[in-house]
Amino acid sequence: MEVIEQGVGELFTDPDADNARAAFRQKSRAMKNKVMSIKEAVEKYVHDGEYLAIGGFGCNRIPAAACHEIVRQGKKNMGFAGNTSTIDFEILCAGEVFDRCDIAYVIALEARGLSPMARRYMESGKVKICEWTNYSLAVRFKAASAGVSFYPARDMMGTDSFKYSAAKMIECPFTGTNYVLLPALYPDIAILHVHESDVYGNCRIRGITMSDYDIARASKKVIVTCERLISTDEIRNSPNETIIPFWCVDAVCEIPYGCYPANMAGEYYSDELHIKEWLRVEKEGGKNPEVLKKFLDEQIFSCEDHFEYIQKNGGMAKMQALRQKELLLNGAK
Amino acid sequence: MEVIEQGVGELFTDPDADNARAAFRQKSRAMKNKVMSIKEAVEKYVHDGEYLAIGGFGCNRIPAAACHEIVRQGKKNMGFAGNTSTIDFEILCAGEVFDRCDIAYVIALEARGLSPMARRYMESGKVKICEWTNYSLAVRFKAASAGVSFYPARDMMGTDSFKYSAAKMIECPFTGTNYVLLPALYPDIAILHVHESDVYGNCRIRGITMSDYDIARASKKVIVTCERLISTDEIRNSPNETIIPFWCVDAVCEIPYGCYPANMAGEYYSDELHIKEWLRVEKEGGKNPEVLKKFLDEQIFSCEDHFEYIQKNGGMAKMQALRQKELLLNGAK
Amino acid sequence: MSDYNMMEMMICAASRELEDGSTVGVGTGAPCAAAMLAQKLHSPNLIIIFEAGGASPLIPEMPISVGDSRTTWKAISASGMCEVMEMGCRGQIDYTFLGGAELDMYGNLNSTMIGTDYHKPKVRLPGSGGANDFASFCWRMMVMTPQTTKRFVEKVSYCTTPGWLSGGDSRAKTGLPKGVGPYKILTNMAIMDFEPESKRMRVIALNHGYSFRDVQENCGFELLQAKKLSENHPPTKEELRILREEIDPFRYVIGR
Amino acid sequence: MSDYNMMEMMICAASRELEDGSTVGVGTGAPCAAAMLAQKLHSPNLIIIFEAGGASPLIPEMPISVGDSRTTWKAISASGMCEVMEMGCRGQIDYTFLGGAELDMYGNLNSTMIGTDYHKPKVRLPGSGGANDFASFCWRMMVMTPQTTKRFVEKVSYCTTPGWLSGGDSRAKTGLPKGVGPYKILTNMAIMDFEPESKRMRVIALNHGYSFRDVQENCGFELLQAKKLSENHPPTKEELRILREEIDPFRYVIGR
Repeated sequence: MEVIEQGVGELFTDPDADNARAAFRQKSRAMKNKVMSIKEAVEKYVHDGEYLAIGGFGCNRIPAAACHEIVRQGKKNMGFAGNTSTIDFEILCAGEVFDRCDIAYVIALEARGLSPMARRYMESGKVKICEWTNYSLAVRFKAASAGVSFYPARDMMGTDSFKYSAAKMIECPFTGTNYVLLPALYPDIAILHVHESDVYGNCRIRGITMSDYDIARASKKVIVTCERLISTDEIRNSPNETIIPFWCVDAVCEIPYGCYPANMAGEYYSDELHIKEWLRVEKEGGKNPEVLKKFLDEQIFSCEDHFEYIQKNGGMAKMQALRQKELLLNGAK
Repeated sequence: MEVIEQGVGELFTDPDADNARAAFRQKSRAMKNKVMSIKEAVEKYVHDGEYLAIGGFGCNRIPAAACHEIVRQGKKNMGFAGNTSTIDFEILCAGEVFDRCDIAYVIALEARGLSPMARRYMESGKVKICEWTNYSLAVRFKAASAGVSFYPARDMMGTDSFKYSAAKMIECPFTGTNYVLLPALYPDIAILHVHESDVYGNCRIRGITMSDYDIARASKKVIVTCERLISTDEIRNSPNETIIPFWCVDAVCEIPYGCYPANMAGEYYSDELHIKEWLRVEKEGGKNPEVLKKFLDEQIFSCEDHFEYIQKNGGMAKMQALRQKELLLNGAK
Repeated sequence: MSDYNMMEMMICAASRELEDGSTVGVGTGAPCAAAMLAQKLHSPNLIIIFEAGGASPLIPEMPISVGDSRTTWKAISASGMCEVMEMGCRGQIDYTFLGGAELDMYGNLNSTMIGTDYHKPKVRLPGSGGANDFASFCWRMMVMTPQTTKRFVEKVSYCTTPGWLSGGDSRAKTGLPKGVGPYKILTNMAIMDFEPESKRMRVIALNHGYSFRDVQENCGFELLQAKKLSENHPPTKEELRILREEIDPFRYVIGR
Repeated sequence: MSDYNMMEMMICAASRELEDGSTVGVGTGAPCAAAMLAQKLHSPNLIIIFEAGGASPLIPEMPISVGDSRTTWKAISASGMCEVMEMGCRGQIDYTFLGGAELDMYGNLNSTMIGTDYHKPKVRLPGSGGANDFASFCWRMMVMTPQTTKRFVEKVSYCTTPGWLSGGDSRAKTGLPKGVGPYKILTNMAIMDFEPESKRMRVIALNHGYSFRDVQENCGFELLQAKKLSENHPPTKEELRILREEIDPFRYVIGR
């Protein structure tokens, strides 16, 4: 198959579908209770050097508690999929968890501005990068979810986004039109935060689904963190709502407010003051690293778990206020 | 792009994505009331010679009322996607509506046996055919839904199913593995039966979704028939349930029991006695065409609408019994 | 004279192949009955998958259609053709049961047409449906079929669904997923697998009351024979009771 | 001295481009404010699309993130990245607003890095996000940006997002969807389109109080000039009232 043009970027994962099939063949389909603590789940399923994917959309429905735990456990040399990774990216940079990154959108927190800490890390030369776009990275997961080694798309052509990617351009044999072929991305491990899951890992999501459907299917191991556990009867009473079936999931962790300080649709809004405080300290950390170190020790490293982190930042009263804000209740601002 | 091998089958539709884009650009996105009778919808949007796709799965959630109306209006020379098309296929054959057909699964009614009428029509030489499989035809819709001209897949290779298709085999430039490329299928007109829709065409489905998500997006015109209209407030209160958004839909027809005599998940079971009667008469029709003609006149051509058809086959009492059977109530058998 | 029929024998034999915690893609009829029987007997966590979108339902009664609402009754997930087939293409479906009007010594199946000219078929059949897809994706494909020379033919009129194609490494060369292919053929007379090198059909077990010769006489091609032929025990009382009373009380399938 | 600021001017000018019944893919900030203003003024049925999955919400207040729950509030549909981008790739999204650290005379945008060596950037920026995708798929791409020589450059350090590439028919040759490209550039000083043949940026309207010379002096490349330059009228009282009171009361965007 003649390749007209190809990007110079490095492919950090193996797109071969048969190799992925061999791994999925071994993945247990047994309907067994997979509930464990996030500490246990990260110890068991997140390994140095592996390739990690995170669900949600950076400031929305991210597994923040899991990201903190990964940093606490000092995981290193991982590959990472930066498919609009913002607050999650910021946390992982605090631990310098990854040394190679597929980039669609990173470093900035959207309208909130850039994360100085993440920017310093990405400019440090410690991280190998490959460029993509939000859709092309999403398509790479979609291709893996479909069990193939590539999918075609119509973006990226003619730009440096293509030049610095690992995509290839070919001509469609049916129409003669040029297409970009995107290599399937099969992560070693994915962590997704969802609204509800049963003990086996059958999950439901509200609001944006982003790429979670595909990431859950594309990844060789999957850790799900959920706002709340629900009964399997509830799942079976409404099977159209199951966005992730249990045979894709390896671990289930119930973590109320597990997405804090980010926004969880229908549950709680993002804690903008806390997010702003992080950015302020990160900026100061540029001149005075001790200040940042102390802050991260307090916010991440010294915390036993996510509840302690929340307690340090306003506890239940804060959660109540963020819920009121999310639901536009009681004139919340 | 080097093609290693290709099928000899004829491509009945244009897979070019830019040509499809030109049509979709013209498609109105206006949020306007699209409710009309199925008679009006078929007159307005189903034209001789066009390519037709039908939702559901042959014996489940099919737009039966719409198929009857197409036959009553004597539509001819259409192209048709036989993606497990059974009772719907049988009805369309009664009107000899199409003269070319992409085949994944047709003629038979699954466990119920073959439709003699459909078989005679397919053996008559009046219909040009191209072979596919359930998944490859579904992928052709999926590719069109994604706005591209092809998608890769790993089925069909090495068989006559490939030889008599219009697929092409190429080598993946990332892995060196052979893949089948399936040409996108953009129907001119699609008709889908759903559980609920608002007046603008925002739809909800329960039970199997089959390929309806993709067909609704891939088709240049879309007629939705629904069991019941619901308010747009209901749609907006649960946006994750919207499987088809209004900008994909051209006409909305409220037709309670619109899937009868087939099975509508959660609403009513299939009328197996009536289905068996059709097959019996079709068989007899082989020797005695008049019997079949008379039967079809009574069941289809002489009916004003779907209510009259239902009235002739047991009316409300039958619908009540089929609902009890569907929900396993009152010891229904 | 036996107290069970050929369909019951095949269903029971098939159900014994399905271990707990595995996944199986089935159609309606005998395969569904075999999967349901396995669930009730020895594989409570067998995951039954239907191609139209029903995944792991608590099947209340035999579905008539692969898209039947019985296939999503209390299901874990209700989705569509692509989601189910892609679960298979990712390598997450272990078994599937398929059928056909004809099969050859390499387990290739025909469900498209009978005749010598594709364009003028003696009989036009439904086509692949999901058979070609399941056979391409699911690790172990099995067939339940009566043992007759009409079905077991030297050459299929049309290869709808891939078995081992022309044998040897011919399938491996196509690009179809690696390590996938026909696993066992279950008939009223015997159980057959495929000889690892040639990929030719081989009798490995005989059903009660049948000899290798019976099987060969009812097969249109030369069968291989395992060094040691085991006897496939008849349906147990328990198997028959569950099958007749709980799974198919109206004998839709076992009555055929 | 005017009673409105540059951001208000750009938002009002942008909102006037969005006709009723059309679809627009937006991010947060100014583009979202412009779309909301259009809805409240002249395009009640404008369909606002957010790439993370929010489609046609009844936005209760300015979202901070493109995936913000405000983007699915009372929405028509809540889905994901692929569904939204594929709506665009099918040709069903009419407009999009994008931005960047740099843009050139062909409307190519840079949001990836500043510097001469990609591997040793002076400044590393976030990357494409959905910008490259929306610019590839949505029929008419627009940019809202302050008119400065720092942003309007002869050559972008990195072409993240396709404009008319190197002009002429260079974009048409790539394989990107046909008939798609930069439509208008809206700044605090002027409105620019692209000359049909060369695809070079061309001033077509001046905002109140600015001359072509002002625009050229704040642009790093030579601008073309339409035969007749119209004046782009200032924000109306009604536009400003809705923008300030209903859309952005806390001046998150218009206060910048």
